[in-house]
Amino acid sequence: MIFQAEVLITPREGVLDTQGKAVEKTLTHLGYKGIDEVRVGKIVKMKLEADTEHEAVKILESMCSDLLCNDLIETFSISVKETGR
Amino acid sequence: MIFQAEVLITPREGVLDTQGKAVEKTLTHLGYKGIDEVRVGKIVKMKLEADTEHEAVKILESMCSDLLCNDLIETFSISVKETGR
Amino acid sequence: MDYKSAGLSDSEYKRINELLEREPNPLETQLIGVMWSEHCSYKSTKRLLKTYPSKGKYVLQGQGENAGVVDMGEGWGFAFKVESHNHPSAVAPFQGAATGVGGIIRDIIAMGARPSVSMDGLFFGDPSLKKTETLSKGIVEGIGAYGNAVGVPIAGGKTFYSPCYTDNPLVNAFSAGFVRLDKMASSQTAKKGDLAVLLGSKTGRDGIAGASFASRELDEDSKASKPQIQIGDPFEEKLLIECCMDLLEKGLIASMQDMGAAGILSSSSEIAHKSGCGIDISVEKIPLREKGMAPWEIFLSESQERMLLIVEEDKLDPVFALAAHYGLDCAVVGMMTDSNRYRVYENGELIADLPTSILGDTPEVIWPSAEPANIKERIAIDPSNLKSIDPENDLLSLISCPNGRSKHGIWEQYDSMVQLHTIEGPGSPVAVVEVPDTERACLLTMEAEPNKCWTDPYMGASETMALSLRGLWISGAEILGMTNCLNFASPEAPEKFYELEQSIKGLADTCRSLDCPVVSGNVSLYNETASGQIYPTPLVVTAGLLKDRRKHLASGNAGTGDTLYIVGNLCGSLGASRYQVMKNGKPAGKTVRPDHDKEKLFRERAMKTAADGVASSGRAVAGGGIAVALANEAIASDRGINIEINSSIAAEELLFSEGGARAIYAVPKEKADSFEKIWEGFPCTEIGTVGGDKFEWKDMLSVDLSKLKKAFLEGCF
Amino acid sequence: MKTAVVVFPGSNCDRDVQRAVSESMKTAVDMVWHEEENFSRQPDLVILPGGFSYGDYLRSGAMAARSPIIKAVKEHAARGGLVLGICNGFQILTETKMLPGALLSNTSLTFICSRCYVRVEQTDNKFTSGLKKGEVLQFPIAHHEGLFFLPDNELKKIEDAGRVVFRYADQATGKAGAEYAPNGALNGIAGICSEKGNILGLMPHPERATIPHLNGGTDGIRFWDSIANAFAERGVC
Ligand SMILES: Nc1ncnc2c1ncn2[C@@H]1O[C@H](COP(=O)(O)OP(=O)(O)O)[C@@H](O)[C@H]1O
Ligand SMILES: [Mg+2]
Repeated sequence: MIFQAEVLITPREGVLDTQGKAVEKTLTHLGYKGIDEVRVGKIVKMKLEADTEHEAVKILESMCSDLLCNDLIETFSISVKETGR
Repeated sequence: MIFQAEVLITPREGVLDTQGKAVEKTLTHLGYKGIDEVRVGKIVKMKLEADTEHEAVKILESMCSDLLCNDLIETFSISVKETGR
Repeated sequence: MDYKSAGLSDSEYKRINELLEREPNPLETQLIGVMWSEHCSYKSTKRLLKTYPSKGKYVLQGQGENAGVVDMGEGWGFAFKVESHNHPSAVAPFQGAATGVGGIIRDIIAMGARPSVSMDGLFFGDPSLKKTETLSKGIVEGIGAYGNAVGVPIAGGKTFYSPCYTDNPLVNAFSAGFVRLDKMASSQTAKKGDLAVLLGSKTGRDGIAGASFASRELDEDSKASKPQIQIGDPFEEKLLIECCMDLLEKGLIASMQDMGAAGILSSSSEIAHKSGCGIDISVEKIPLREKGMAPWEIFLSESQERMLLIVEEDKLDPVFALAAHYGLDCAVVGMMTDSNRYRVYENGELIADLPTSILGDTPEVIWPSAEPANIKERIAIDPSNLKSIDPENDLLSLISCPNGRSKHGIWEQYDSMVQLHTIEGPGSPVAVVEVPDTERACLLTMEAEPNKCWTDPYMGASETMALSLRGLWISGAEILGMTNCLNFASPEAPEKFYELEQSIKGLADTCRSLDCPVVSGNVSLYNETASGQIYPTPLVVTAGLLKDRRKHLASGNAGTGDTLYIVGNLCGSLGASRYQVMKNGKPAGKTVRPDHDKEKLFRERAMKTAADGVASSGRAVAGGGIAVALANEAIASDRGINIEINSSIAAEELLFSEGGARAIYAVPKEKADSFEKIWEGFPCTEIGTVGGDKFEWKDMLSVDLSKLKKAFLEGCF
Repeated sequence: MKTAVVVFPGSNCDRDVQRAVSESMKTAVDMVWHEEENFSRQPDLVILPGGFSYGDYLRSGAMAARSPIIKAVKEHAARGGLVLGICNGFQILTETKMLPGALLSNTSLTFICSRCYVRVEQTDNKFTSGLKKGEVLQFPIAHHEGLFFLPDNELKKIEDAGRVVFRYADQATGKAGAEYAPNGALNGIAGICSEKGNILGLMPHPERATIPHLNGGTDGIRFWDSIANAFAERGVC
């Protein structure tokens, strides 16, 4: 089956997120109020073949530890949706 | 009210996604099979104060066109969750 | 296909029907329309560009190739060219500027040269506006992101602010590379039976018909034209460089051409036409990034990071093997023929069949020319507003204003040292790089004087050119040649066409009499928006050669105790000077009339000064006049300067006037006699000494060096 | 002494390092493509050069760290061989976990190319034994992701273990620390080494301060000399 997968990768708590800070600053500069804790992360989308949803998640977890996510500075979350075969 | 907001920003269809291409290649090299259409985008998370959910979304949309998203090459999607006041 | 939407006029369409002896089909109309656009055909300027001097003793390849090539000696050629990417950068600053850098680099590869050094000419609008900040930030980041990743150092550039660029910023990208003379490549050496091979990125919908986009004014619609913007991938480009260098090294390609404006169409039709061949292309063989692209989209796509290679059949396997090694896509898409026809097939069916000459020999347009009605107004200068009551404050203002202050905020975002051959990088008036494996050095100056070109296009352009030469002469370099980028408004307005004509004449006359051949260049017209037109902006980059790099006379190297001289007249003109614009808010007045005999006397002496090593530092007098030249010299040398000039010239004229063959020199005491001897027969005035920690000018000003530095580096005082 | 420079797709300081090393240390230099699984000639020193391997996509150094050659580099290091990562090479070393930490975006969020001063913090390793502790050297920098990061407790560990080899410093006073870091690096860290001192990663480019007539200075020569001398003393030439 083919799954549409999304991996969200965000900076860990406690890791400097310069980009997030800069975005927050610029937004404030542009006049936006009441914003806080801006974090900037990455999203990796892909189509993935797997037998079951469970297997798809397993594969994606392994991709994260192999490449997509540096666990010293980032955490990830995975979501998959079946799209057909 | 305070909302936890997430803005996903991904390269438009047809726009060369240089990162996605490179990630796909490396994953394939690492032995992953059955992957396709890998795209890499950004995610911006923030806490945001607004009166209603509708208003929160409006504000985020305006942030996207002001700063977060380059509508020439990227599209965005927004999700918000109330977290309290 | 309606020929009008392909950008063709009634008379052009009629001409096409005559040439073909039939009506073109819709695809053919599109193809011809793009090749006949201003951007691809140079139809408004071809005739004018022919007036440039093209011959010189160092010229190996003049205009007409992807880039010019000059002889650096010891078997090395130097390929160089400057190109505009104005319209794309106005709409999408980051990507527009980035792909500008990528595009010019591929022109250099196409000559067989390894891209070795880049420069960027940037023209931004009113610096106090948010819009300018956003545009300039995006543009600078785009240039850096591409240049840094692809690993070509940016050794210098030019940044100029004027409100005339607010809605229409200019990005002129220069690149150059060294090539072994026996490895030089050409787009004119394809033969019947050779295969046309596409190397690099797959073709997508980005940048479709960008060429005709650049041939129009920017209008409200340019938002709608956004999808035409190309996206750059410097990573792919870096692989393309390495792969092409390897292919050339191994002698595997017969001819090559980069894909710039009008992508596959222009590269393949140019190779066929210039080589005197024909070409058959099968559209279905072109690797695509997207499904469902129509043939015209495929042929006009300006997807980046692609090269067209012409390969003899028996060398195909090693070519594919090398492409695979670098992870690049590679596909045979066509074959050279002896038919002199440009034929496109789709799954065996002939869908376009044109004589190559109709794509290659494009028509000319002759626009009417008329002296601008307000030219008198432009050259009229009101001296009463120009008095310098507080010279110290005026000087500090001049070196801290956006045009006068240090541009390190820009160039520190560029890798200026990669490739390990930069001798002088950004911040120096002359960029210097070593010629590989030799004692030689290549020197480059980039200049533009839009204010002066506005008040007097002929004299302004002439002064621009002379300025670029003087910098090289002072360094001790022999002139190899120049490349130029002509940024102008619509040629369809007679007054604008006049400015264009006069500027080219100014450049051509100066190059001819001062022995500088023009080897390459680029024209960008229609730089205007509803809010107005840009000033005439010819930008030149001149290349020079030092056979012995140790003979280079640098600036910013004045030593304590040195004697300071000014050579040339003490006074130039305040017309359209930095000072005049600061005081009046708008350029007015003429610059110094060009005097080529005097320039030659200056050239001879300046070159001898460097060759004999009698000065420790030398610097041309340019924007801001003598006072700013001295201030810059003090800052760069990190030493004080003490000046005393007895003259009846008005303060502002003496301090800040510009133009003409003039320079300041710092000369060690023991060499003063030799120096003065060299300059006999030319105005040469001893004006002071180097030392201390102040810039002091008797009866004029006295500023601490630290204050001067702060003003220059931080833009405030 | 033999040196191998690993070339990744997108490396752009590979030739620079080759030139600097062969001119200063007079060593033979092999250029090794990242797809190789072994070094054909066993090197004494492996250099991972600067540049933009894989376009810096995803995270700088992430994809290069998954190249075939990396296994051989790790084996070489495990045998006690020298590994030097400069700029992108340092980023790759952290991505392979051969060195701790990560290099995040400069606080300015811009690329910075400029002259830069670092203080030698430690000479008890295979690279800086010929330098003087506390001396300040000028090595140019050129990077967008140079902010050295480690969580507090781990940072303390490498500090305590004396594994910080270079720290950004002030040229005039010789003071070093975070306030002199052009990129926001924690504790002003510019370079660190492995526990055994045979793996060194640093953001500044010593190779750019090696050719005297170029504009990057000459302090790099001292660094290369230090490596070469340490070798000579151990009888390897
Ligand atoms: N866009 C740029 N890119 C690289 N270097 C630049 C750029 N703009 C200016 N510079 C460098 O800054 C110095 C002065 O720049 P310029 O704009 O030409 O001012 P000036 O008119 O005072 O010469 C030169 O050394 C030049 O190389
Ligand atoms: Mg200049």
